[in-house]
Amino acid sequence: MMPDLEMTTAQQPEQKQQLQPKFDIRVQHADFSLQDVYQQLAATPYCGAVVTFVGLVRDHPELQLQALELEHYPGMTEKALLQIATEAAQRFDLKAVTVIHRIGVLAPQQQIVLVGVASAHRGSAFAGAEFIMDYLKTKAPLWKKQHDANGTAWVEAKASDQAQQQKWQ
Amino acid sequence: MMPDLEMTTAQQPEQKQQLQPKFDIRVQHADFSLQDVYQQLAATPYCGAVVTFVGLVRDHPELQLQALELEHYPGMTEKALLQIATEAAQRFDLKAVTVIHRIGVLAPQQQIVLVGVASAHRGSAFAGAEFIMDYLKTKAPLWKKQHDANGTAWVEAKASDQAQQQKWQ
Amino acid sequence: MIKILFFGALRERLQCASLQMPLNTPCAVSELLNQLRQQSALFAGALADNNLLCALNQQLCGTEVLVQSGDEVAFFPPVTGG
Amino acid sequence: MIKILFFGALRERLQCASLQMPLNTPCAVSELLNQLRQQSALFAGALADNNLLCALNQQLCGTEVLVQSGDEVAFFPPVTGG
Repeated sequence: MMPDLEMTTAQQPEQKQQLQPKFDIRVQHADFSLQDVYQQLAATPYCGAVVTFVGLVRDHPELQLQALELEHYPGMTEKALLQIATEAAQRFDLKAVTVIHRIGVLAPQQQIVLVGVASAHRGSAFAGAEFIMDYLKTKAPLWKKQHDANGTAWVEAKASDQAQQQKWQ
Repeated sequence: MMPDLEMTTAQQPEQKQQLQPKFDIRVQHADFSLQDVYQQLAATPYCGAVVTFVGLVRDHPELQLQALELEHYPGMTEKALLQIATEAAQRFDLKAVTVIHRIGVLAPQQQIVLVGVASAHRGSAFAGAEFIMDYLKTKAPLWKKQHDANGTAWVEAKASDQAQQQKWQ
Repeated sequence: MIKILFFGALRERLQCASLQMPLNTPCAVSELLNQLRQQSALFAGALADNNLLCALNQQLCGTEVLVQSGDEVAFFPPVTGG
Repeated sequence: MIKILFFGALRERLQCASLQMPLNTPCAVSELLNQLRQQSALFAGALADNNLLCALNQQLCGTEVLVQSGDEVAFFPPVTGG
């Protein structure tokens, strides 16, 4: 961040506060609005890039998915997501980060998770958003149960998610 | 994409058509709505991931930007963007791609460009969207002129954009 | 006393979401796991899984960390959110 | 005849957005550039830039490609969209 040459001493505390990244972390049953989140992110001062990721309940042609059920560890989930967002913001110089994860029973095509970041430049925005998703997938205490034509089963963790997260280390 | 076991011969043409990626490419003076684009992308069958990038006119604390002026090569811009989107869709198995680029005079904080992709998985969605932006930055015939406190000047191409695009080769 | 929580498939298999346990002296999570395994064949089987994760006071941790009275310890399968 | 287009800073420097040129036999873009440079000192200066890009019929191309009658050729500075 370049110094603000016109900044007076009196304005300093306010200006400094603006330079801290803004975090908005939510774990909720309710659906969310990408538009609302985007408008908040796009209003971040001196930002040129906003990247958003939305994860949806995905059906397969041959797997008649009825629902996904999301269980979580109340209290820890929010802390874990804030830690991940904070690490991403420091590492990629993000100015604002929003993470919303839904819990409960979700039907196919419904929204599960939203990650949105605002940054000065596109490279850091893409990297920051993907970093958050990769860490969320392996570090945030959430578990999926799948209800489909074959019955009910807990979703198994994927080795590929572990490998993807380790790429950032 | 897995074969649809319940697919009958009569349904085949329609089913096949659904599996082709959908492209929506626009070059326009008018502003755009991320929400409208997102809703279209999120409705893509069997997609679990939607990534969007929005580029905004970025101001600096010490550079009083008044406006950006976007010139383009009518006809070629649309073709170049469709080529880039098509290559990204093949390479990353994207199911739907939207690219909107504005032209004309834009004030600070206004939206310039939107890239949105839908894919089965998050990794390909992130990679596809970033690929499109990196190629757009070096291959699409658009030029920016900057109006600020120091006067008017054409924006210089950045070596870093060239390097970023070459990473995909 | 400490509070112990289980989540996901582990909670379902144990048919137990949480339990309280007395703790006189600090002990490692690995020690605590051994005590839990001795509760029943069900616990022994479910807690034998090497892939289990644990958290101390809502922070992911290794089994070598020390648990003290008043702490909250959680065990759960690899996470599958997102 | 061929149609030649200029964009961005190059268009502004040349004060010319497009021109028509007769073309009897196909020639390389590099050849065409040489002819254009001979038009005036202004053209010679502006078209000396090694960073210029060119497009044949709205497709980026190298200066070795052949231009034929009816083609549209464009010259422009490195792009800065996005």
